[in-house]
Amino acid sequence: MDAVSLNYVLAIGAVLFVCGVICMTTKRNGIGILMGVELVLNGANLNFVAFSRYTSLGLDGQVVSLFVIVLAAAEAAVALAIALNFYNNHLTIDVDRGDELHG
Amino acid sequence: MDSLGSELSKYLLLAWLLPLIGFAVEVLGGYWGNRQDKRAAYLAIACIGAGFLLSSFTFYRWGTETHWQAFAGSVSESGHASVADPSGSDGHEKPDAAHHPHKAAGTETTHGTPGHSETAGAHDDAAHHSPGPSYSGTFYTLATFGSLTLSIDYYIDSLTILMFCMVTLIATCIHIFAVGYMSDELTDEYVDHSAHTSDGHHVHRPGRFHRFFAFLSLFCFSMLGIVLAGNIFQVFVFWELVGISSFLLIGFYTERKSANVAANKAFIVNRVGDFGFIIGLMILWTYCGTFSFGDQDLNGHEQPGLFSMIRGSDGEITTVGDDVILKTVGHNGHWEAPHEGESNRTLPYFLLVIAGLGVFGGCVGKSAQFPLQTWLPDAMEGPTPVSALVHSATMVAAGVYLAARFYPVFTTEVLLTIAYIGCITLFIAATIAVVATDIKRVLAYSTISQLGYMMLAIGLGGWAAGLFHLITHAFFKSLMFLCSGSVIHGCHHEQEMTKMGGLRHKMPITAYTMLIGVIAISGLAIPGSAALIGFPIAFSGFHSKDAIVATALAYTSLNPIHFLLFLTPLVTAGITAFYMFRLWFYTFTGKPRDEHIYSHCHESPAVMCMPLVVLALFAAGCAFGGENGPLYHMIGNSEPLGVASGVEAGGAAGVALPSHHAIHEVHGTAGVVALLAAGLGTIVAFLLYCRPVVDPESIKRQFSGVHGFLVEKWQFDNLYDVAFVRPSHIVGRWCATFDKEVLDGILHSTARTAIWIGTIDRKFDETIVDGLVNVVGNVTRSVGMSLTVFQTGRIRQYVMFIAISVVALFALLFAFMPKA
Amino acid sequence: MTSFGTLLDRLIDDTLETSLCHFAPELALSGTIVALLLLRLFGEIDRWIPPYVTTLVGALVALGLCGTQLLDLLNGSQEAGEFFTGLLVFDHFGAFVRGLLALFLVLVVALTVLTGIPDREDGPDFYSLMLGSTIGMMIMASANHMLMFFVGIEMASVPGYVMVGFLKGNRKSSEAAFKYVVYGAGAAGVMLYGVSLLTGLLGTASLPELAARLTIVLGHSGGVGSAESLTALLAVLMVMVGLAFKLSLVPFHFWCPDVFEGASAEVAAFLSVASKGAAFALLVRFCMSLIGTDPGANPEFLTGIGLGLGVIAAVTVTFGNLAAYSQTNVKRLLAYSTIAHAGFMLMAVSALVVVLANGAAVPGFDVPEAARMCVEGLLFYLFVYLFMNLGAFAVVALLRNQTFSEDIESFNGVGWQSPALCICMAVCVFSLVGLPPLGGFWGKLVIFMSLFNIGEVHWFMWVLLVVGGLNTVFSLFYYIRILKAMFMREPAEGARPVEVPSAISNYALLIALPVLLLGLFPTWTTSLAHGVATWLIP
Amino acid sequence: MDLIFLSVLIFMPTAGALVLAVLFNSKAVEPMRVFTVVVTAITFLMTLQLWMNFDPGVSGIQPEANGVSVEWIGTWNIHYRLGYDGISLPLVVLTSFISMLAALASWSINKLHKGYFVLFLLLETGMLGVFLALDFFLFYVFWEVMLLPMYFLIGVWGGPRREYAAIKFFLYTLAGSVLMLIAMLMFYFGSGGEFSILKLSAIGQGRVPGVQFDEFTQITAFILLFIGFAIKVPCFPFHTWLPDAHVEAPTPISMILAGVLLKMGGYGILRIAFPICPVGAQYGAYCLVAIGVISIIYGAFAALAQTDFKRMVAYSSVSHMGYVILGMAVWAVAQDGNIVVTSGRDYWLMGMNGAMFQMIAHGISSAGMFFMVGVIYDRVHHRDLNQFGGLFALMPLYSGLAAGIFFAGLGLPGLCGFIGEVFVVLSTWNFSPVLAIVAASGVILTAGYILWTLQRVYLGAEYKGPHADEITPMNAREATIGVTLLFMAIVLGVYPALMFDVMNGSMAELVDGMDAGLRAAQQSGASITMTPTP
Repeated sequence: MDAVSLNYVLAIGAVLFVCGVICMTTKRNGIGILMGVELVLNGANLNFVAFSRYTSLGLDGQVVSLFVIVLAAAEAAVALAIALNFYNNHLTIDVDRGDELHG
Repeated sequence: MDSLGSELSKYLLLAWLLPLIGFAVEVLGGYWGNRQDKRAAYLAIACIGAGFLLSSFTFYRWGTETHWQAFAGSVSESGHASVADPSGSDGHEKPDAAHHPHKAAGTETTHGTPGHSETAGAHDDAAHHSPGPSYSGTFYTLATFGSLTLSIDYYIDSLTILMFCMVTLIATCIHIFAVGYMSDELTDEYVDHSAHTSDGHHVHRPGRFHRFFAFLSLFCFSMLGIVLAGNIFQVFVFWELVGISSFLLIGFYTERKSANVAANKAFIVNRVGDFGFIIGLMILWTYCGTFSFGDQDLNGHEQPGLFSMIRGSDGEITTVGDDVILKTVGHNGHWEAPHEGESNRTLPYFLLVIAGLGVFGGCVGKSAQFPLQTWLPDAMEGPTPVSALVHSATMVAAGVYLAARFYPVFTTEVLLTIAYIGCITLFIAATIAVVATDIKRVLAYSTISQLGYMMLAIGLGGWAAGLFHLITHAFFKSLMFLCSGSVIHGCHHEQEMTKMGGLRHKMPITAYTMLIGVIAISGLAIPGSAALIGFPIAFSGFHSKDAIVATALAYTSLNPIHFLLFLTPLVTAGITAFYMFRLWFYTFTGKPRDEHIYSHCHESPAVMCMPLVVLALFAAGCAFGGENGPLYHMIGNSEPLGVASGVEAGGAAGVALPSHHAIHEVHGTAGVVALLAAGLGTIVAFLLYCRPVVDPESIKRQFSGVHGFLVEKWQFDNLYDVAFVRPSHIVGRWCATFDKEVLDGILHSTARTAIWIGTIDRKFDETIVDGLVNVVGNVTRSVGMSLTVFQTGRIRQYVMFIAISVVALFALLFAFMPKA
Repeated sequence: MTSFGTLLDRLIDDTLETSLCHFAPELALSGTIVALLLLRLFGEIDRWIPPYVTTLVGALVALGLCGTQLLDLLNGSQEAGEFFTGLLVFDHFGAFVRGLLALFLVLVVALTVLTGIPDREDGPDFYSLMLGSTIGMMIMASANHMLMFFVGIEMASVPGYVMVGFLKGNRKSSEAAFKYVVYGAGAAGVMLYGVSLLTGLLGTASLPELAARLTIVLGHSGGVGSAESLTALLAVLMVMVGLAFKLSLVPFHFWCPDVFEGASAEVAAFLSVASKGAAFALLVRFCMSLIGTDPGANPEFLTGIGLGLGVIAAVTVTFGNLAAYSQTNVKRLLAYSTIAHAGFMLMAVSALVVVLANGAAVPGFDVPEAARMCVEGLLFYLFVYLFMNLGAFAVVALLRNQTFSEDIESFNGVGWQSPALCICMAVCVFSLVGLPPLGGFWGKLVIFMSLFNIGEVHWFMWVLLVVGGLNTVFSLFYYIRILKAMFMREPAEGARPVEVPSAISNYALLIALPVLLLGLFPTWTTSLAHGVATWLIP
Repeated sequence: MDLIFLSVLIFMPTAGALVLAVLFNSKAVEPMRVFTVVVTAITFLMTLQLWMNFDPGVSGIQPEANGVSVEWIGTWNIHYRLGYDGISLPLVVLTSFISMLAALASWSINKLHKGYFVLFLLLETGMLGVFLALDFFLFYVFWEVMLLPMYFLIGVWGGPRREYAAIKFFLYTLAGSVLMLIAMLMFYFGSGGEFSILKLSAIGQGRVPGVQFDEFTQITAFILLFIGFAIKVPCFPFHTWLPDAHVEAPTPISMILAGVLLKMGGYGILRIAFPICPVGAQYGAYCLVAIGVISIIYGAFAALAQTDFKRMVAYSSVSHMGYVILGMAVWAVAQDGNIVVTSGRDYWLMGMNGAMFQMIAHGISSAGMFFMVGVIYDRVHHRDLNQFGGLFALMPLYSGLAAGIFFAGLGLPGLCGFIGEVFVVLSTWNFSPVLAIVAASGVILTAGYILWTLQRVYLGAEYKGPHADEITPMNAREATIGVTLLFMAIVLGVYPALMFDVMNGSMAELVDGMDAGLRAAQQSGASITMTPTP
């Protein structure tokens, strides 16, 4: 029996997920938040791969994780472009300074 | 020949509607005539004159049809009124009223054709007196709801015809008088001296001659409506119309503040009376299901009117326990209570009493009786012809007329209340009249007093006596008002008696017609003349007042504990004589107190004097023959059942009503006593005012000293004078103040409280009810504001919210997950 | 072991012969994107044919295809079924929503032409983004697999982020775009994690099988309190987060006001209508998949979810209406109104879930008919909502071009200067409030009817009905402020009179007319929606 | 054919509005005014034709038994069903009559004329629709259609606080109609998919075998419907929108508001709430009568304390409409064996007819009162009662007509107000003596505040307020409106059978139907308790 059972992998995935969320909420730097987003997506990815290995999910899991990687990339590109545009207009990447829209 | 009833109804309908047509044309007077145009007056006179002719023609037709049997036992009867009549039934046995069985052809259509059914009130009763036939029918139907119908009907009997003749005659005379009196309204530039604009000078306005006659015609129409009305609802309708026309006439000088206030007061006080009236209506409507006086045949089957329902054909109210059984079984005028077993309609006795009191409340409001009489003196603000017609002869008499017409519905308790109200009113009004100085105020209070007399008479069971006094009073009171009007007109609108004096040289006709009126009202007669020709020679006032005093005497002999009901009218008869002669002496005898007035005053033109003469003749002669005269018999002809025979001391109040026979017995003694009181009053007035040893003003000033003055001057029996003169002054002043402060006070305070409640009501409405809505609005707005606080605009907080809400939702779902 | 080659051949045959032709509209849109990008290369063509022409042509073709597909499906000439090896499903419901999206695309593109937001030179970029997003939404509408779930949402959202930030120089739009990206990504991440948990737990990612596996899992674990059911509950919840973000339901609505205020009115219109429509379609599919074929399988679990949705709906509606009171910017006000209307439509979905979950428990209650009424109400509401909201945003956009401001004060007195435009705005606003002669009332009425009817299954639906009624009255307050400014206020002294060219008011009339017609003669649309519903719920 | 006639009648004003919007340019004010008057006049003539060939003998709805109808929305069994009977026909004629007069009085509108006249005609369509609709859904649609133009008419052309008044009016009525919507749903699902008012009434009155509204539905539906309609009447607790709406609305609009819109509440109760929920009606009878009496007294006292002329007339409307609610609800019942049966059916019928007549009479007198206020307001531009006076001398014809109309409001016999009030008061004793006496006392208060107002405005020595020089006698147009209103008041006062013949048949059917409904409900197990009525 291989040493690593499903629960361990799930635990790691959960840890990744939680770190990603915490990173998103605490980071003041725009780019930092985007990193958090990546972590969350990778946590989910890990789950998919684990499930395809251990449960009857089969290949679907892996196909999904492939797609997730592709989409994460696209999203990152777009997010960075918008962050750049944000920087050009606000001359800062500090997210808390971008609160003109409120109320 | 269709039946007599519908024929008579056609004449009276025409007489009734003519003034309405006159009103419609005159009110638009401003358009077809200029301000100097007298044609409006002539049109009004023509209408009311035609009305009078039609009424007298109706009287003639009514007489011929019933073969004048109503007057059969009148003049020819020889027995002396004064001699106590030994035998119960004297010579003239009234032949039974001819039966008039024939029914009106045709069924009752919903509106338009005046169908009619006539019930002969024939019955064979022991009393020598049997009521004449009464004709009732419907002009058109207002509305029918299942078995309930409301319609405009007519109820014609001798009283209606008599009232028609009286009202139209007096109205015609007053219209003619008014042409003269209101002549100064015929200008484009009428200067109203007693109305002041805010900056002090008088009000200038175009004359309103035609509008005065329009309102007069409207009043005549409404008054005749009340008299002709066939059901109590229709009386209520014209009751209010009369109220509104008196409002318009009192407030004729719209610029004068006092006139407006008086008009408002009159109408609202009438409305208070009407409030009672409506309650009476409601009770009768709910329990009897009909308003009509006489019986009706609604599409085929006969339906008993109110009188037959409550009194039936034997004139008694049958009660079981504390319920009155309505007599709904019978036909052709004979109505009995349904026998045991059948379903009968009952009306709780106390409710019948309340209904009676309610309707009487309406009469109190209209005839200015005790609690609601404050408006009549203020109503003198209106022009004098108005006071003469509306506030003396007709409108105020409507209350008495209704009390008489609705007599069968009144129970003994109600009659007792009517008596006491009448008694209190006549006393208070008389005492106030003693101290009044304005000529019209004196006459106003005397009207209230005389109305008190009539109410007293009806309350005591003297039905015919009350109405007899009504007719006679209408004549001489309108005469005296017109005389005062001609005096005022002569003295350029001066009403204060203190400024007049010795006018008889300047205004002989007015003076002497006024004297006739004064003699009539104070009830003087040539003593002993009764012994010669069977009935005393006197003017109408004596006969009618004598009848009332006789009824009062008979009543107190039957119910001794109510002795006041005889004593006060007797005393007041004296006071009446006193203040009437005081008025006459003040204005017409002695030296003129105001040279300017005296020099300028002149006799009124013929158009004003001629009515005075006509009315004087009637005031003197209408009661010719006294109790056995044609007028009394005509009234007696429509006396309701059971009055003649009197009522035994039954019922809650335990009061017995004197029968005709009983009254007849005491007639002589009552006549003498009344004459004595009146004579005494006249003498005292003569002593105080005609031989002005001391100027009347001095009496007022050293009022307290009058006692000393009397003792030293006339060595009269001090107790008697002091007992007579001083108390009346004290009581007079007390009544005047009571009247002004207490009653008016009550009225004004109710008005103030109403306004005070109104303002609270408005504040409550604006703050609480409205506030609630605004509060809801503001709360939602503030909640809305607070919700946007979370929208801080910082992205990190948003993302944190995602995490938090996921966890929170999960916990929520888990907690509330419906357990298996 | 089939070799990789045969596997590939079979896949190609399957896509080319069977699957692709069923998804012709998406194909048409993709073709348009390619055309847009290529045309720029050939200079002279670019001068004659402006980008919006190609986009319009592409969109119209897609609309035609969707229309024909729906009609074929209805008259049975085309069969519904799963394609692309079970990834996408082609059925009446999908066809209806995709037709809705195509129609909306046509109208929005027409609007952008009138308001001239994407000027000539960056037109192609804007339109290709919009087309890409629409394709993503069409995929969402016909998703049959959890993968498509995620792909569809991402494909719809990502172009949306860019469109929000399209006005490059504008500080507000850049800030809005950034917020939108971060929030969207975060929500998508959470959703993906939920999807992973769900698929892992149930062992399958294909929607039709979810229900069967769920009953097995819940059945073994012995009732509700067990670990498996908890994870299932958490998983479903996290999946719902992704949808809640797209639908801007209350706990996940924070992005909506800021983004709408930042973005241009046309983009806001696109986001508020199209993404709502697609997200609701996806939500309905997901719920139907959880319930599966035999209703009443695991009642407690599903009623729990249904009531959860109901609570969120009630909170969303009330929050949306109340928060809109104090707004001065019209777009922000319309954002809150979008949130409120999302809440209204969610009520229908919650009723659907509750009735299918334990409707059978109530004797003599016609469960399928009641469920169909819910779906019909939802679809009709979406259809009317499309026109109402687009009309409102269009008028805001068109007036912005004249007054250069989106505050309510700037609308003062405009009503009497350009009456046609403002009457259309009045029609749309009163329809949003839900007054009878207009379509909005009919939408709300059908939803209220289904709520009232399903109230017998669970009392909470009557509570929702009362909340819905109250909110109709509350919503009047802020909607009327727009009309009050337009008709009852005098224009500011210095302001130029607002003259609107007839082309624009004709467009506004084109949008307002259906709102009125749907109110007066809703039979055509309701019967169509009923047909679709009868297919969706056997 | 009848359906076409009725539809043309309802949508004639809308057609006029369209023609007005499209063809007339907004500068041509005079032709627009004349055109609107012509359109309203044509509508009035059409309603008169309806009146002519209305046959009181035929029971039930005319022209056909259950109204002329065409299917509108098949899936929900909604029909475009029209019809009229004794209850709705007088109100239809009243609507077109008052609208014509209001159009004639619209000369005082001085801005944005085209918008005004378009909305005015749309309003008339809404009102006519409400009175002719026999399908609950169609009734509800017309009920709301009437809201939109009214909101703008008050909001744009009103007085200083017009926006507040308009939104308050809109909110009150919308809240009421939401309640009505819920009641509509209860009926729809309770009756297995039925919207036609006639069929619902048949079910409510137990004439349809098998289908029955149980006691709980009837009572809750009645309460919901009553609140929805009471807001419109307006009764005591829901009336605060009326003074604001009236004071701020321009004269012709407040004429219509008082003349017609207030009657919709009463009509709604008579057409929908009473026949469909007889058990609910009996359950709420005492409460309705109490509300009616409170409205009378409360309205009268409030009117007494007002200093604004129009606000005083508004509160007098609250007081007069109290009679309507009072008259309808005097349904006295007595224990007969084990079931509760109507006792004194004729008095209740009289109350109903009185209430219906009062609606017509109040329509004429209150429209007249508001017009009179409007005439003097157009000249002196203020409504402070304490700054008037002496108008009799300055404007004799105007004051004469105004006095006549105010006396009609006062309830003077011979004018229309009297019949309504007295018939209602007379029929109340049978239900509850105490409330009858309190209602009767209303007579004194009404006399009080109206006469006091007449005295302050028309009598008195001279005019104390501002703009004294602008007081000019009444012009011909105003005179025609005043004379027609006074003439109608006199005709109805002297010859009320004109209205009663038409109304009586339908009222009798309604009364007997509700009685039968009560019996049927008790047969099928509903327990009706005898509420003690002092």
